[in-house]
Amino acid sequence: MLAGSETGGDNKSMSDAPPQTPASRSLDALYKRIILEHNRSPRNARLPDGYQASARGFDALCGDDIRVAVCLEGEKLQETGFEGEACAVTTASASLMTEWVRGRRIDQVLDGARRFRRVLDNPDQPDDPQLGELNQLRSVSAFPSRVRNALLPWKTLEAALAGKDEVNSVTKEPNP
Amino acid sequence: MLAGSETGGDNKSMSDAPPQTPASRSLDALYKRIILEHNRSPRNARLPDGYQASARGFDALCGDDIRVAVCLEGEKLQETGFEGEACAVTTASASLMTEWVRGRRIDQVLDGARRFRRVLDNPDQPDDPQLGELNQLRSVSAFPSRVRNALLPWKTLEAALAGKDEVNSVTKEPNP
Amino acid sequence: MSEALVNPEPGTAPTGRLDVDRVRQDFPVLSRQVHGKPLVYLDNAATAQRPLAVIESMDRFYREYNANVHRGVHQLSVEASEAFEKARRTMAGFINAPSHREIIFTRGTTEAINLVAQSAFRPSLKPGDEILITRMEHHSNIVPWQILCEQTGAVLRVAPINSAGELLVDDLAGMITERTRLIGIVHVSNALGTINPVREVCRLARRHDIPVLVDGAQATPHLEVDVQDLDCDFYCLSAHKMYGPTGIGLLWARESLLEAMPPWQGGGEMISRVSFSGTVYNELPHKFEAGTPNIAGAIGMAAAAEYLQSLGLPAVAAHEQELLDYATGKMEQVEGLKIIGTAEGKGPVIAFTLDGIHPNDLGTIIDHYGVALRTGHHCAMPVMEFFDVAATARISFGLYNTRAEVDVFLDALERARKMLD
Amino acid sequence: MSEALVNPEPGTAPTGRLDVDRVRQDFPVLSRQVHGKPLVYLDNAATAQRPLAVIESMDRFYREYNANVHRGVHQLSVEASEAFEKARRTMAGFINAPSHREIIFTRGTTEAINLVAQSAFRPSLKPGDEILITRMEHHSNIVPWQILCEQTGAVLRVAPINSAGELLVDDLAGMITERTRLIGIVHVSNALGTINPVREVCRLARRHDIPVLVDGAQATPHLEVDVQDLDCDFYCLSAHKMYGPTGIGLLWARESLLEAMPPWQGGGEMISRVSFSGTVYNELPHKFEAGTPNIAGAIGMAAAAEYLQSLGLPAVAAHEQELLDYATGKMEQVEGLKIIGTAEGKGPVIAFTLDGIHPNDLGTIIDHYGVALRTGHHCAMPVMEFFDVAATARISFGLYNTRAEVDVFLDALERARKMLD
Ligand SMILES: Cc1ncc(COP(=O)(O)O)c(C=O)c1O
Ligand SMILES: Cc1ncc(COP(=O)(O)O)c(C=O)c1O
Ligand code: FES
Ligand code: FES
Repeated sequence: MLAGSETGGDNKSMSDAPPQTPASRSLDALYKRIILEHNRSPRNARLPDGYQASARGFDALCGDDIRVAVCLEGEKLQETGFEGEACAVTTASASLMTEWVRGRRIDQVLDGARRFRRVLDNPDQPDDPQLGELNQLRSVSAFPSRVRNALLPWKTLEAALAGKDEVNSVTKEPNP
Repeated sequence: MLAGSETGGDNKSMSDAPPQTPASRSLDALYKRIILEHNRSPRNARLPDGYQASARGFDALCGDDIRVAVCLEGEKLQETGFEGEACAVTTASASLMTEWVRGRRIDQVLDGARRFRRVLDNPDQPDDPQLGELNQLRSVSAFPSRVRNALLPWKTLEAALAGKDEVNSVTKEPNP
Repeated sequence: MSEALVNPEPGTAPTGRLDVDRVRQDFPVLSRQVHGKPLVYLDNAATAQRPLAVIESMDRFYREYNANVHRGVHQLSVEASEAFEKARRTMAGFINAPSHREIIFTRGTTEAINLVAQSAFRPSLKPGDEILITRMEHHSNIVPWQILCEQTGAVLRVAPINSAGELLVDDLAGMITERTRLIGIVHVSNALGTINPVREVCRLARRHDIPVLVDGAQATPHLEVDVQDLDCDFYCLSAHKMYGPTGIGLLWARESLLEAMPPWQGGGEMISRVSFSGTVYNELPHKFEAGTPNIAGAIGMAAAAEYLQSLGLPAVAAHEQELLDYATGKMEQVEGLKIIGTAEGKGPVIAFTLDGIHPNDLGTIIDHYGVALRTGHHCAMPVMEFFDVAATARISFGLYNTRAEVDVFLDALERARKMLD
Repeated sequence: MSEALVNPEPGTAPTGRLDVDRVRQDFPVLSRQVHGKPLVYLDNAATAQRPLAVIESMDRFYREYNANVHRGVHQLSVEASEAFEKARRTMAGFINAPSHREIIFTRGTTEAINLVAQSAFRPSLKPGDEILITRMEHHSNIVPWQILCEQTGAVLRVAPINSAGELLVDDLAGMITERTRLIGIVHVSNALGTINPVREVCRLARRHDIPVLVDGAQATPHLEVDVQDLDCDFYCLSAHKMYGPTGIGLLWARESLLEAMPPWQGGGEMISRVSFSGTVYNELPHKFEAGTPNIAGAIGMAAAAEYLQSLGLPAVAAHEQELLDYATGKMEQVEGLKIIGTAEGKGPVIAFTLDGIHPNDLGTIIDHYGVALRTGHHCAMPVMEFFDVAATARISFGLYNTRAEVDVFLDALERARKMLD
């Protein structure tokens, strides 16, 4: 990890406060411990046996290509896993997501996806307590070109839950 | 006719010297007596009876549309006439052309067309003695958007002599 | 007229009137001399002049954050992408499009219409299908359909106009058949000035489930355009007609139509995945934007839209209508002058002929007094044919023109007449 | 290297070397800071920066003589038309085209290739006919042919490359059949840097009477291009890659080919006469330039060509090759770094991967040190597939880059590695 003094104009260290201004677009904030850790040792980085739903998530711009698969028990996501090659942001997001959704109902998961999008879109809002550790990914919102990456696992999961098991491009932004 | 003082920066009057610089782009020089006179009373402004060759000359940019027709006696242009609606420049040029070509051989006429093009392209050159009154049209060269117009009758005549009796667009510039 | 206007804007006086002296300062070219005379630019329908806000927006892009869009993680690319997509949203707002995903950047109106013809219609058109346009279309809204008809065996049908240059809507209605696949109509005619009853034509078409393409090239500089209110299906415009840069314009179309249309051009940006076994196209709007776009152009176009919005289009229109009325009144008194296009509702365009004087000669002489006007067929030859003229002269007003400039023009007209008479 | 160069030019020192400190002054953006660090722009293959000469040429157009071209008698229109057609002649000279009538302005390389596919080939291609391209093409030179093949039943064939990223010319030769209708080849690969033996391929093709289309997008910023010497049939380029503006580029093609091709888009400028009973197309080059062109763009592109000519492309190339050699040598020593594309002859492009670090993360971190590089598939997915990588990072040099900038990049690379390791 770089010392704050080496990262340019701002000396913001690894606090949890999300960056608020372009000047605070700190690398440290993006590659904070939690992202690095989840990138190095991603949780659920395999497709669970006997999954009922899965989808492929593809990013047209960077070529990343992941698959997310879910074992359902009724309305509940029993186990969720992912595979594929992806950047640290996508990998950490997928890792955190698969942890967060475990045992939650489909409607709760879809609500979680909505909340996650909202916090990434609005750096000025406070953390969403419902999202727990996922709030750690809010540092991504200071890097507009990477927000897509953090959302990719969620979009892919949504596709899987919607029964689209071959989703070729999930870069589509929600309508304004 | 406007007094020189009303025509802008330059007070060049109706001398025969062709305009040499943009500043001398005198309206008077363009609409000199001879053009106005030939526009008002164009010579040969009808197609001669029993012509053997004719072509239509069309200007894609301004919509002008003329026809030139020729009575040949062997290699000689016995009589040449034109009709159609056109601007003063085109009309005067057609009028002067039909006078100039009368009684000349085809090869002389084609040579005349080449010479006429050359003097219109090079305002710096002296008059071409072969062209006689046609040199009067050189004032057009100071008005780049109108050079085409002065050439239209010639292009149409060339087309007619080349046996193209339906030439739809004759705005084609000679190759560089 | 101006009393009805509220919400004064910058460049708009407290009365809601356009402060013309002030807006003229925004246009550097207006201080230019031509043949030793101040430029009087009355060729706005061909292309408008550009305000500083537009010139500087592009300058800033090139000097400060020039980069390719969409594909980069680096800062310049992020800034360029944001500005480019912000421009798309601005343009969506400008014509009140429901979504920015429906805004496809093109080189201009012409490319937009060609895109629709080739992508939306060429694959499905059958011999005998009909495309219905009007007699007053610009070549841009004729030739793409002629080409399409030749390619598919479809038939181009043409709704008539009257001698005032007005569309005969009832005749158009009568020409609708069950083979009609599209109605193409110019919003404001560049050759006549006529403002067409587009909303009415759309209502008519909707009843028969026929899509309507509107050529808005001459509308957006003068009118507040609301594609949802018009209820049309395709709307095309060019930035350079509305004080923006050259080389950029747009196609707006309903999302459902765009989704169903195959891509037209292939290349970078418009694909999701390419392999030799098969290629997957990208989503809207990128599916239709192959290759590096005109980034500076899009930014400049949005700056032009914002400039117009800051002045307020109602104030702009009121000012231009005043000029139109004044000039029309004066010109009607000129002997031998005939105005071509006398519709009830008109944009600020006056086309005319003058007995015994060819428009090109008129243009050359008038230019000598610093007045820029256009002569020729105005890329609307069928209109010329209808009025049985080879060409007309045309003056067209922009937001910076003044009564004094109209007087300069009238004076030059008189001189031209004397010179050639 | 530089010793061999003669004829010093402005911006070129008496030794024939490029005076980089001086040319950097020509590019306003280079004085910019990114994240508090001086910008190090190494994304030139995506788009180059623009010198003042280019920015100001367009500025001047908009401020002084902005008008529509071709159709006007007034002074501004005359000046604009002259500048626009002069730009065409300048570009003809830049690639040594035999005639300016063979220069068709397009939005860029992508549009140029689509024009060729749709106009020159779509009408005549038969099922089973073959288009032969290479494995290292940019999507712009793949997708238009895929679309065309789908439309006509023709077949796209792909000549292989080796692990250095070099075209296997013999294999290409072996793939020529009597059904081959076109060979499409990139002059300089944006994904690998490879300079292809275009002259050799053209000689080969000529023997079989097969036309060759060359994608010159990455060539014209670095090489002196002479289409007559190459003996190709179509050449495409984009201004924005060669220090010119966005939204403009060109297609060059042999006059005889252009004459035989039907127009692609319909609209204003490209017609000679329009009536509902039939339309007559205009001559070259106008037949292919429907609608108001990107006038400012054409002027800016010509200014870019003149700028490059004033520096001298040999001096530019020598400087860039020095940077390429220096950076390549250093990068080969970085542990875990693999250069993708190690052809004998290369343009100033280095694509690479770094073990265990995703290119996008690398890009984000390196950006933080002011260094702009590109990451991703570089619109050449088949190349990625061939090298079995999802993406690469890529640095690419322009004439204003320096060794010191390469060092900043190398330093940032090291820091990224430490951060993510
Ligand atoms: C080799 C190559 N060909 C074609 C293109 C496409 O050029 P443009 O996007 O300007 O149409 C590019 C650039 O993106 C390129 O690098
Ligand atoms: C009514 C109308 N439609 C279409 C066009 C074509 O626009 P562009 O040349 O910008 O494509 C024009 C302008 O020339 C126009 O006036
Ligand atoms: S870099 Fe593309 S999704 Fe991670
Ligand atoms: S004005 Fe067109 S040829 Fe005379």
